[in-house]
Formats: sequence, structure tokens, C-alpha cells
Amino acid sequence: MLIADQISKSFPTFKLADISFRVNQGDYFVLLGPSGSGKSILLKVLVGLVSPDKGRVFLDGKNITHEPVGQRQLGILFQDLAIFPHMNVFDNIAYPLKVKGLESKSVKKRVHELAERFSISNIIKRDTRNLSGGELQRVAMARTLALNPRVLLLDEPLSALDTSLHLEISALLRELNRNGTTMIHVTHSFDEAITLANRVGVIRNGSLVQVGETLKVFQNPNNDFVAHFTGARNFFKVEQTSDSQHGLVIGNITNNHKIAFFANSNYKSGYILFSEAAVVLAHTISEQSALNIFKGKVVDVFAQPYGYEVVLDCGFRIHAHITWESKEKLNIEPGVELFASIKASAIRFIPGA
Amino acid sequence: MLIADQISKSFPTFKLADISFRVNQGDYFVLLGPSGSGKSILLKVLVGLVSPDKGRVFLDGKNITHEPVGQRQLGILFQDLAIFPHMNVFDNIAYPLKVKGLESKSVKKRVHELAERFSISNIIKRDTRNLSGGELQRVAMARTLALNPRVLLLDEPLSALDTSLHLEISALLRELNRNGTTMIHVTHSFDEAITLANRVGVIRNGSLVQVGETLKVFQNPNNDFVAHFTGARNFFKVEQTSDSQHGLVIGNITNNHKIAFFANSNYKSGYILFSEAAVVLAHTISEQSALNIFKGKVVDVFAQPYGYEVVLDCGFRIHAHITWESKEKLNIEPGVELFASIKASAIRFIPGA
Amino acid sequence: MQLAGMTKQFSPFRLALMLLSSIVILFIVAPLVGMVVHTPFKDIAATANESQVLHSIWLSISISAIATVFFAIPAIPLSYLLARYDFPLKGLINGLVDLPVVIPHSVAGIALIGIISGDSIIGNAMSVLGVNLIGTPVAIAVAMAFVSLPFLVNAARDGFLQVPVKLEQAALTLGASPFKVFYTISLPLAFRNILTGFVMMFARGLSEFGAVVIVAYHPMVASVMIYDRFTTFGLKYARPAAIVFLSISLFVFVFLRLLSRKR
Amino acid sequence: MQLAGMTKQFSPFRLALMLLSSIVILFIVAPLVGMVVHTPFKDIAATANESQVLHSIWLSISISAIATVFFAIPAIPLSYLLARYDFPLKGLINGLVDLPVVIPHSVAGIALIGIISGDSIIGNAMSVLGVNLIGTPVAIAVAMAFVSLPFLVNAARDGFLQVPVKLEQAALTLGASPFKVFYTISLPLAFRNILTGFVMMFARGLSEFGAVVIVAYHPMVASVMIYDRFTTFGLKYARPAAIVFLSISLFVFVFLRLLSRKR
Amino acid sequence: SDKSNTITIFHAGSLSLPLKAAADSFMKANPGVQVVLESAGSVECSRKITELGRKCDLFFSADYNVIKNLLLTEYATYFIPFASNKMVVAYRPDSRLADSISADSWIDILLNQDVRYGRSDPNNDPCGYRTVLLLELAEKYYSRTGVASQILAKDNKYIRPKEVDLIALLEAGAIDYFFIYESVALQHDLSFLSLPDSINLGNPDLSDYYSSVSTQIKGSKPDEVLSIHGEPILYAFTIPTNAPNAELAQKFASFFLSKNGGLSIVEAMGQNVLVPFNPDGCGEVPKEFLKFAKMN
Ligand SMILES: Nc1ncnc2c1ncn2[C@@H]1O[C@H](COP(=O)(O)OP(=O)(O)OP(=O)(O)O)[C@@H](O)[C@H]1O
Ligand SMILES: Nc1ncnc2c1ncn2[C@@H]1O[C@H](COP(=O)(O)OP(=O)(O)OP(=O)(O)O)[C@@H](O)[C@H]1O
Ligand SMILES: [Mg+2]
Ligand SMILES: [Mg+2]
Repeated sequence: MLIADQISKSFPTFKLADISFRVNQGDYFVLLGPSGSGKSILLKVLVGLVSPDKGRVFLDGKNITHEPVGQRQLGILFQDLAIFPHMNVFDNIAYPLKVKGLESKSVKKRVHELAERFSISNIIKRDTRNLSGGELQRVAMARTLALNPRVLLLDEPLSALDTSLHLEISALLRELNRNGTTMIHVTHSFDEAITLANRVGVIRNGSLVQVGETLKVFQNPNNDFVAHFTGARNFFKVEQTSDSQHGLVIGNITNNHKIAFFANSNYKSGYILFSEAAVVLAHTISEQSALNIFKGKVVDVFAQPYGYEVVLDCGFRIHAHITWESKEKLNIEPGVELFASIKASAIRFIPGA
Repeated sequence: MLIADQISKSFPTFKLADISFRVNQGDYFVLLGPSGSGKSILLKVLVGLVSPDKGRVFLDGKNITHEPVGQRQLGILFQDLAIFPHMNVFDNIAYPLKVKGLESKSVKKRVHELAERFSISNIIKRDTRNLSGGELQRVAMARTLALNPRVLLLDEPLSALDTSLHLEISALLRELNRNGTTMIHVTHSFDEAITLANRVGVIRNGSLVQVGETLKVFQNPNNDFVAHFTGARNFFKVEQTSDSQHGLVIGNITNNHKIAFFANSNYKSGYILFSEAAVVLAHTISEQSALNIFKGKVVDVFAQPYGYEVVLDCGFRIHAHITWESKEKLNIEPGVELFASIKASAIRFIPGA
Repeated sequence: MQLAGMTKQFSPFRLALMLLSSIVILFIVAPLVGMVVHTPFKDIAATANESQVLHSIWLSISISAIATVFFAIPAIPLSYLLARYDFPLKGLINGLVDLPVVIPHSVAGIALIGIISGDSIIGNAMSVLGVNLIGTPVAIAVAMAFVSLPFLVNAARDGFLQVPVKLEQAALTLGASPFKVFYTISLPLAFRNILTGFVMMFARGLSEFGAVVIVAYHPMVASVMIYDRFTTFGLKYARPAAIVFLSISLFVFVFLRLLSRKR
Repeated sequence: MQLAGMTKQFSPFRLALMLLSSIVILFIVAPLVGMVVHTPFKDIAATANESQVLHSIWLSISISAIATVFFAIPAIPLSYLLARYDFPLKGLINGLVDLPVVIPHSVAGIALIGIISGDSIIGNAMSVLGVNLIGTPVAIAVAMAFVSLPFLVNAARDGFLQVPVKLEQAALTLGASPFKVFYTISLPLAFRNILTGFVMMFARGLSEFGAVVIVAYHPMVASVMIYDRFTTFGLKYARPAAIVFLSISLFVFVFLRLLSRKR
Repeated sequence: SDKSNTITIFHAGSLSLPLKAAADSFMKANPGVQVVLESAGSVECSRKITELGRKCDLFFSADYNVIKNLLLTEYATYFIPFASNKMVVAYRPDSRLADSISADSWIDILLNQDVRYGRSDPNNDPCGYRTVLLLELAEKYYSRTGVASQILAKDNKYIRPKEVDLIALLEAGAIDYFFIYESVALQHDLSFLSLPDSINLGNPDLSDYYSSVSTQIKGSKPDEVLSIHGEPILYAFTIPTNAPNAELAQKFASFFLSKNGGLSIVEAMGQNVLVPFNPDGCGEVPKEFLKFAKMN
């Protein structure tokens, strides 16, 4: 229902190039991209605040590229929230309702409904100046949703929220989407994309690199960037050197390091990735089913919610995840030498240049 | 070396009450607390921007409570960065150096060194107005570090960074700390605390709830709040009803739901928590070693980086983690009825009121 | 808002600020105090009861206030235009807006009388309608507005420049028309500057003599009345009138400033 | 910065802005144009070459500029004090600062002459030193500054109020002294308002006649020169002088405004 | 500039041009001497001396009464009347009904509803009360009872504190006529109608006749009134007692009173010179000036 058609926009130091995608009714579309990739600008183009040099925006088949901002029925939550400093929380949320000409009783009702939903009823009369980051974010979200926009555009809506709020607001966004609001959500967090989106677009440096269903995109990244962006720490380029039966392939990570994995042998090079949990660390090599054993030196160890992450330099860097107990047992400290083994079946191959 | 001694500060709608903690030379101290708990205010008190109503701040044994801000040798990175809009990136980073009276050659050298370290050499001449959120954050961090402060105070330094930058800057913070900089890092993210801190303080509603070594605090939360804050989704209050040998205890989650776990039987009530991965979902009950089996209806299903999260309503809500394959196999959709089983040994008990 | 860290009572910085500031306050206050100490209190009291004096002060205040409000209606949009849009000759227009400040007042009066009377288009149109503005409160208002308008335009423009465009954009996306954005967001956020502009324009209008006296000697506004007293009766009678006028003005300003602080 | 979404050439909002704005521009320009069309160009050209005219214009500009810069030294700290600190009687001081704007100019002249001459302390001190300020450029500067200082103070105060305290706090934590914070952060960030204040104060000083003529008829500044020409020779000779003066002023302002845009 | 070589002259606006010319030739004749002119209304000039503590070396007034009433005897001890002037009706060539104005028609023209005329404020400016007296005299002269008050009641919005303000009104087209001194009309290149001696207050010989009319103006306090009787226009000057440079002032005055010095200029610019003057009632005229006095 919302279509971006070959949108381009140039700035002196940045260029949004030929962005096309479609967001269907009911979609939760996440635009994922690193810092400075042009996500915020793209949202501004959709909403009409930045007029594109080229390209069109369609909503339900209607060309809205030149529609006035206020008439597009798109709600946007800005990255920096844009809370009106001269109004209190209530008036901020009531703003779109009042502007639309609702009578004050219905405004009041709706605002309180929204405040309830976003757990900000307790600060509804507060001045906005001394609100905490999370409070501000929820006020802004309530304000944007006040008018039940056709499509909701969110610019990093979760980045300022703490763990419990994060969960709560994510659930709320999912619920909104389930109840029919089409969402376009901009983020640099792979986790947010995977938890929320049914479709994602990955943007890099002003260009859309891949668009599609979330799982398809992340399971079949057409590009090293997309794969890398999933946050995989163990991600390497390989040259395929030989293959055996059953699809087992031997690839080169560096000139001196070979690695075995399963892949379709039509591809001569590509990328491999494996999870930190797939790496087993040990002080001695025992005979194991793992083909891939690398010796390296620990360069960094740090805690993670359910254990430790160890960075091992084997000529290339392997990230491994170990439990708290194993850290004690293996006496892992920076400088210690260890062996890392990875089962071939735990390695995913992405064909590519 | 840095000691906060019974610091209190009242605002019309908020009160920081009697905060005491010490941060030792070389510590990476994380102050963890939800939105609006007073973390930012506390940092401002330490740094001298807000003068406390009561209490003292010591640095290396010296009472600096009334020391001028600029002479405290504390570096702070503000939550909203406070980049000077009338200076370009270079001048922002050079500011503290110039103010200190360094000659322009050394200023230049140091700024370029910092820019290199924070990967912002490419934007060093840019105006700060159109930088992206992540770019701004790195500029601010470089500026704060320019003078090698004795203690570095960071107010949510990672929340605006994308996955790969997050990793990179975290590593840099760890490295800074390893090279001797004492850190006080404020965040609402449990993950950040666990990955970075050697000691944590947990703050709620203006009060310090628990302080100590990171693992000790999270493994032995003295308080439901702290435990809850770790992000555990499966977290319940239990009344202990009976106990058997070997420490196996039966508790009440609701009046109708009993749960078995291991605990010291001296406590009559407390909290239990278990990880999402410890929950096994099935359509039928088979004889298992699990004592705890609950029947419920799926209310939410959403993707996670390595699988799906399922929310099951069994009279209380259980969060379970399943693989992508099991979702297909079990055909899990909202509305479907399922059984959840949890091994007693996977449940952690926290004694409490 | 106070800056902690700057609040120590006798920090050298604050001391320097206070010292320099008191020079300005002294510079402003000394001449006024000098005037007051030379005037017996009973003269001031007596003058404060003269109906002619009170009437002309009231006339000054009301005409200047009305002129300010009336001309604000087109002046504030102009300020917004200058703050937000780029167009050809903008630099020239910015310069033109400053001109009435610099124009010697009697020249302003002469230039204005050329417009509101006699052979100008407006003058002709008016006389066809049987309206003659000379010597009317309208003429006084026009003269006051002419010399004081730039203060409002400049203050308001600076105010609008400081309103973050992002907030206006946000309001647009929330369904507000540009017009609504203007008066619900831009205007209130530039309020402090605009108020300063109002106060300056209003105050400047009160003080105007040179231009006013050419377009309307009667009805006598305060500045004309004081001048008239000075030439007719001398300083002994002009001073108390001036003091009464200034006291009332001071009162009005303190009140207006308090108003702005509330926000 | 333009607002996309407001950029459509003929949006009703923009049209309304432009219409209202042109009323103001017309109001300012019409009297001046009226003056110009009544003056043969050759008279203007001839006047522009008269050394007396050029000299008094130069005198006006230089004295007003010097007075502005000189008094800015204490006035800007005062503005900062008013913007950042709370203290008793602040409301009164804010009101006092506005008073010189409202004071009728001849009253200002009278009040000032009471201070710089005769039996005042300053006057006595000066005459002991053998200095008589009456009729000197210093007296002119004082008169100009007195009536125009509030414009600088008010503009600068508004400017400082708009500088986020957080940025000043950040600078403090980066090791800057309050004084350094003031001139590396507060001052540059309030620059636009301060510049407007400078321009207004400077311009207002240029136009001053009533107060200046009392403390120093000679050396003749432009406003006195134009008045003198008018009484001596009539409008025919005063007008070209006024036009030359205004043209030069316009030029100066357009230049100053361009300066402010660069930042 | 050297203070001892400078003289400051406060003078009525209507004397601007002649004094400027006189000053120029005086300076030419006395190199190194600086004559500084300050123009203002006659009353304003005297206020500068009496109230504002401004010092001048010479004060030229458009009315000897200003010196007599406001300066004697504290600030001055005498005055020297040196010229008369005439009241005229000045106008622009394109003023309404200007082509039909004459000594016979001017009253009716001023009374015409389409015509606007201006005058200066009797309380502020000698020219103002002289206008009132002129109209009283005209009423008598033309035997048109009540006409003076009729004219005075008309067009009050064109009253201005000083005559120069009226010139601006005339030139800008706001008024068609105004009452002004002949010399000023000449100097400003205005068209004007000369009036008969019996009403123009310009003939010193008609002093008695002029004094038959009177008007009331504000006195020295807001609630005081002062009766002014008609008398010939008499310009006068004095050297105030506190003149910083009385000696040089004296020299300039002598030059001004000499036949081929200032007086010729005054005469050339439209005023009747009254030197030698009648020192009666002029206070203690210093002996240096007695040589310019009528000796009887
Ligand atoms: N008005 C502008 N003029 C010039 N450059 C701009 C402008 N707006 C943005 N940019 C530049 O365009 C690039 C993309 O900016 P954008 O704000 O869209 O990034 P982003 O993807 O939202 O990043 P982040 O996740 O850090 O917010 C940045 O390098 C930014 O500096
Ligand atoms: N100057 C102030 N006056 C009044 N209340 C204030 C002031 N500063 C902060 N507060 C209030 O104090 C509480 C704590 O604020 P603080 O900014 O420290 O929260 P925080 O823990 O940093 O939260 P977040 O993670 O959302 O940034 C908030 O409710 C805030 O509204
Ligand atoms: Mg962005
Ligand atoms: Mg905070």
C-alpha cells in the first residue's frame, strides 16, 4: 500500500540513491541500516519533510509525493522525539487531536486512553523539560499514535528504552501491528528487526541492499554486508578449494587456515558464519567429530548475560561463548593459548563474490 | 578512589536519597537502573553540575563536593551528548585541549589520534549539525577522553550505536578500562552491565538497591527488583508450601499453580526465575524428568536472533524459546494450546519478602 | 536556571559579571536619579494629579500599545518570512527593515507627512474620503510605529530563528496546517523574543517626539507634553511630569517582564 | 533552512505571509521613496560631495559605533547576568534597563546634562580635571549610548537565554573556567542575537537627535546637521542630506546583516 | 580647537541664515576664530541657559521679551534690539486658492473649509502669539468683527510648537498657508503675501497702535496666564553674564552691529534693521554698544 519508487536525494556529503520498496497493508516493515546510512532521511522523504530530487511515493495507489505533509495520514516518531517544550505531557499528546478539531471531551478521553497504554498516566500533567529519556519516548509515541495513522513510521523507537520498557513497548508495537497498523520501523538493531519485522529492507550508504521477508533475508543474505550486519561475530570470507561427497567442502579462510563446511559446490567463494555457541574451547585436542580445530591465543574475555565471550586470535579472530563455570575450569585469561573446534554442520555458507 | 557518601538531592517530583558507593581505582563500575531512576542526576552530582542537598563526593580521599566543575578531573559523556553546534568535529574534540592551553600542534596530533581511535577521521572537518546519531556519539566520546580524565563517567554511551559500532565501542571502553581508566557507566541495559562491569550498582527510584561485584549481584540479587531487572522474562513470586528431602521445594505461583524447585528451606517466600531456554514446549505430555508441567494458550510468538520466543498464558505467563524448526513442527500460532515443562533444576530461587 | 558550579557567591567570574553590570545599571540610573533628587516630592505628587499630565501619559501608552499590536499583525509574519525562507533581495529587505531606526526623527516625521497628507496617493485617497489624519491619534500611531517597528521585526525574527525547525516539522506530520504550526508552535516558542520586541516597540513608541510632533502636536502625547512644559514653564514643571511618566512606564515594564517570566 | 512541505510556491500560508509582509515593507519604504522622488538626483549627488555632510555622517557612524562597542563591554555581562542568575530585584532591574527606551529624548538630554556638567559629582570631577564634556564627541557618545543601550542588553539577554545550559555545563566539565565557557560557548552561541543588538544599538544611536542636541550641538552629527540644514535652508537642502545619510546607513546595515548570515 | 578663540551663539531658528553668513564673514576677517551656531526656538535657547546650565557667548532672540522676561537680570543685564521683522502669510504656488490670494482676500481664503492653514503655538513661540495679535489687528483693520476668533478656531490641528515645523507641513502639502516672518519666507524661498503695516507688526512706529490688541498665553506656571499686548516685532541679542568668552563675543557683536558687517546681511535677508537702536528699557547697555544706540 505504501510504495517508494526510485527515490533519490543528494546532499553535499551524502546521497540517497534510487530507493524502491513496497510495504503492504498490515506489514511490519523494518528498515535496517548502520549509523549514517540514510534511514532518517528516507523516512523524512516518505513523510514529506524532505522533497526528493527524483522518485515518487504512493499510498494506496495515490501519488502523494507532493501532498502536503499534514494530509498524508502517515504518523512519524522522530529519532529525537521532537517533544514540544512549551506544552506539558497532556498537551503534547492532545496536539494532533486538537489540531484536527476534536472537541475537548473526546480529546481528554483519547489522551488518557493513550497515556494508560503507554504507562505515562502518572506524568500526564508534568512539564516535559525534566522528563527522563524513556518517559519522553513514550510521550512522543502516544502523540504520534493519537490519530491512528494509516502507516506508522518509527525512527529508532526503542533505542532509549530500558530492558523492561523495551519489552513492553515492543509488545505494544507488535500488538498495534496485529490490530492492523502498517509499520515502517527504522533501526540499527538486528535484534529489533528480527523480533518485530515480517519484512525487512537493509540499507547501506544510501542504497537499499536487500528487501524481503525477514527470515528469507537473514537466512539468505544476498550480500556480505547483510550477513555481517546480523551481528554475527564469526563471519569470514572463504575461497572454496576442494569438495568431497555429501556436500562437505573445504575452504580457505586465510592462506594457512582451512575450514570444512557443508555447501552447494557450485559456488567458488562466499562467506561462512557460525554462532559463538558452536565454538568449543579446550586446552588439549581430543579426538572429536569436529573437523575444524584451530589453535589461538585469548585476546579478550568478557561477561555476557548467560556466560562469557572469549575472543581467540588464531590468525583470524574466533568468538566463542562459554559458561561461567567453564571459564573457571579452563582458567581462561587474556594471553592463554587454547584450541577452538567447530563442527562443520554448525557453519552456514553464503555464496557470494 | 571515588566515593559517593550519602548523597541526597530533592526535586519537586523526584528525590535522590542517601546514595553511597565507592569506585576503586581501575574499576569498571556500572550504574544500572530503569528510566527515570535518577542515574543522570547522580552523575551530574558527581561531576559538580548539580550540588547535592546533603552528602559528599571524595576523589582519592579529597573532598571534592565543592570543587569547581572544571577542576575535578572527571570526564563525562552526556546522555544527549552536548556537542557544541557552532564548532566542527575537530574543534569539538579539540575544545578541552585548547581550553587547557595546549599548543596547536599537540592539539592537532591528539585530536587526530582520537579521531582514528573512534573511526571518525573521515568526518573530522564536518559541521556537526547533520551528523548521524552514531557519529555524534563518537565525537562526544572522543572529546570527553581528550584529557585522559581520572574517572570517566558515561551516561548511556552505547544506546545510540548500531550493532557493529556497539561491539566496537564496547571493546574500546573495555580497553580503556584495562589500560587504567576508572569508569562509571550509567545504563538501563542489563546486557551492558554484564558485559562491561566488574562492579555494579543498581538504582531504583532514586535509591541504590544493591552494589557489589557484577556476578555476585546478579547471581545473588538481594531483591526482586534487581532480579527482575536482569531481564528475566520468567520471574515469579512464590509462597513456599512444602519441602522434601534434597532441598526440593514446592511453591505456589498462583493459588492454582504449584512449582517445584531446589532451595534452602529456611525461607518461606521469595522469587523464582528460569531462562526461556529451560522451557520445553510440547503438544502432549510424555513422562519426563520434569516435575513442572503447565498447560496454556499461546498469546504471542515472535522471532529472535536464534529462534522464536513464545508467550504462553497458563494463568501466569511463561516465556519459552524455541528453534525455527520447532515452530514449524509444533505449528505454534497465537491461540494454540500447548504444554510447557520446566526442570526443577533449571529454576533459581531468590529468597525475599 | 542557575548553573551549579557557577553558583558560588564570590567566584571571580560572577564578581566580574556583577561589577561590569553595575556600571551599566549606574549609567542608566544615575541620570534618572539625578533628575529625581532635583525635584521636590510634593511637585511630583502635585503633577501626578494634574489631569493634563495624566491624560497625555494615558494617550501615549494607549496609542503606542495599539500601534504595537496593530502593526504586529503584519510585522510578525514578515519576521517569520525573514527567518524561514530564502528569497531574492532578502539582504536588502533586512537592511530596509533597519532603516527607520536610523532615520533622524524629524526626517521621519517629514517623510510620513508626505505620505499621509497632501499629494500622495494615500493622502489623496484619504481626503477623498473626507478623512484627514493630521493631528489625529492615527497619525501619532503611524509615526510611533514607523520609528519603532524594526525593533519588533528584528526581535521576532531572531526568535523564530531559534525555534527548531524539527518541532515545526513534527507538528506538520501531526496533521497541523502550516498556519496552525505557525501559531501553535512557532509563535509560542518565539514568545520571549516577540515579547521583548513588543516591549521595545511599545517603549520606543512612547518616547517618540520628533516624528510625532510633526504629524500631530495635539492631542499631546507625553513626550510632547513634557517638551511643551519645558519650553513654556521650564524645567521645574517639566521634570515632575517626566518623573511621573517614567515611573508609570517603569511600572508597566516590570509588569510586562514578569509576564514573560511566567512562561 | 526551508521547510519542505511549506515550499510550494503558492501555498495559501506562504501567500498570506507574503501579503502581510509586503504591507510592512510598503509602510517602511513608501515614506522613504516619497522623499526620494521629491528630490532631484543632481541635488543628491551634489550633497553627497559636500564635505560638511560627509563629515557629520562619518562622525555619526564612528561615534555611534565606538559607543556601541565601548558600552557593550559592560552591557553584555549584564545581559548574561540577567539571563542566567536569579537575584533580588531582578524584575526591577529588567524594567530599569528598558527605561532609557521610553524616556523622551529631550528629557534624556536634560537628565544627562545634569550628570556630565555643572554640579554633579561626575561633572565636578571632570571640571577639576579641566575637562568639559559638553560639546565633545564623548558627550555625544554618552547621549547615544544612553538611549540605545537597552536594545543591546535586551537582545543579548534573549540570546543568552536561548543557549542551552547543557552546553555550558558540558564545557565546564571539559575543564573550561566559567569565564572561558562564557566566551567560547555562550557568546558565540548568542552571536546572532548580540549582533542584532549591536545593529539596533548602533542604528538607534545614529538617529538620536533630541538628547544629542542638548549635550552637543557641535560637532554636528548627521541628525543635527540635517536639522540644522532644515532650519537654515529648508527642506530642499535637508532632504538630499537625509537621503545620502540613509543610503549610507542602508549600505552599512545590509553589510552587517550579511556578516551575521555567514555564521 | 582653542576654547579662547571660540564663541558659541544660541539663536532663534529664523536667524539661522543671516547669522551663518555673518559668522562666515567674521571668521574670514578673524582667522583662527571659531563661531559656533546653535539653532533652536527662542524660548528653548533661553531655557538652555537658565535651566540646563549651558553657556553661550551670545544669544539672539526673535523677541526681545524672551531676554527681558527669562534672562534679566540673573543671566543677562541688557539686550540690544537690532532688527524688526514682518508677519506674512506664506504658501506654495500650488496651495489651494493661491492664485487668488491678496491683501483683501486672504481672510476669506483662510476661512474657506477646503483650505488648511498653520500657525505656531502662542505659548511656545513668539511667532505664535504674534499670529494671534495679527489676527486681532486684522479684525480691526478690515472691520470684520469676530473674524479673528473664527480663524483661530479653525485648523487647530496644524498648530506646531515652532515655525520650522510649519515649513515642513507646508512643503509636504499638509497645509496651504501659514503665518511666518517675512525673512524666513524669503530665506526658504516660499511664496508669501505681505500684509499691511497696520497688521504685520513690522513697523516700530505703529507701536501704540499695535498695543491696542492683546491676547493671553500661559504664564510661568501651569495655572498662570499672562497678557501679551501687541507690539512691533523686535529681534534682540545679549551677551549673557556667564559668557565664557565675553570679550570675543563683544567683538562679534560689534561686527554684527556695524553697517557693513552683520546688519547688511540681515537687511539683505529680509529684515528691517533698527540700528541705531533705542536703548530705553534695554537694561544696562554696556558702553561698547552705546555707539550703536540712538542718542537723544
Ligand atoms: N540536511 C542535511 N544536509 C547534509 N547532510 C545531511 C543532512 N541530513 C543528513 N545528512 C547526512 O546524511 C547521512 C545520513 O543521515 P541519517 O540521519 O539519515 O542517518 P541514519 O541512517 O538515520 O543514522 P543514525 O542511525 O545514526 O541516526 C549522514 O551522514 C548525515 O550526516
Ligand atoms: N531539574 C529537575 N527538576 C525536576 N525534576 C527533575 C530534574 N531533573 C530530573 N528530574 C526528574 O528526576 C527523575 C530522574 O531523572 P534522570 O534524568 O536522572 O533519570 P534517568 O535515570 O537518567 O532516566 P533515563 O534512563 O530515562 O535517562 C525523572 O523523573 C526526571 O523527570
Ligand atoms: Mg537516524
Ligand atoms: Mg538519563
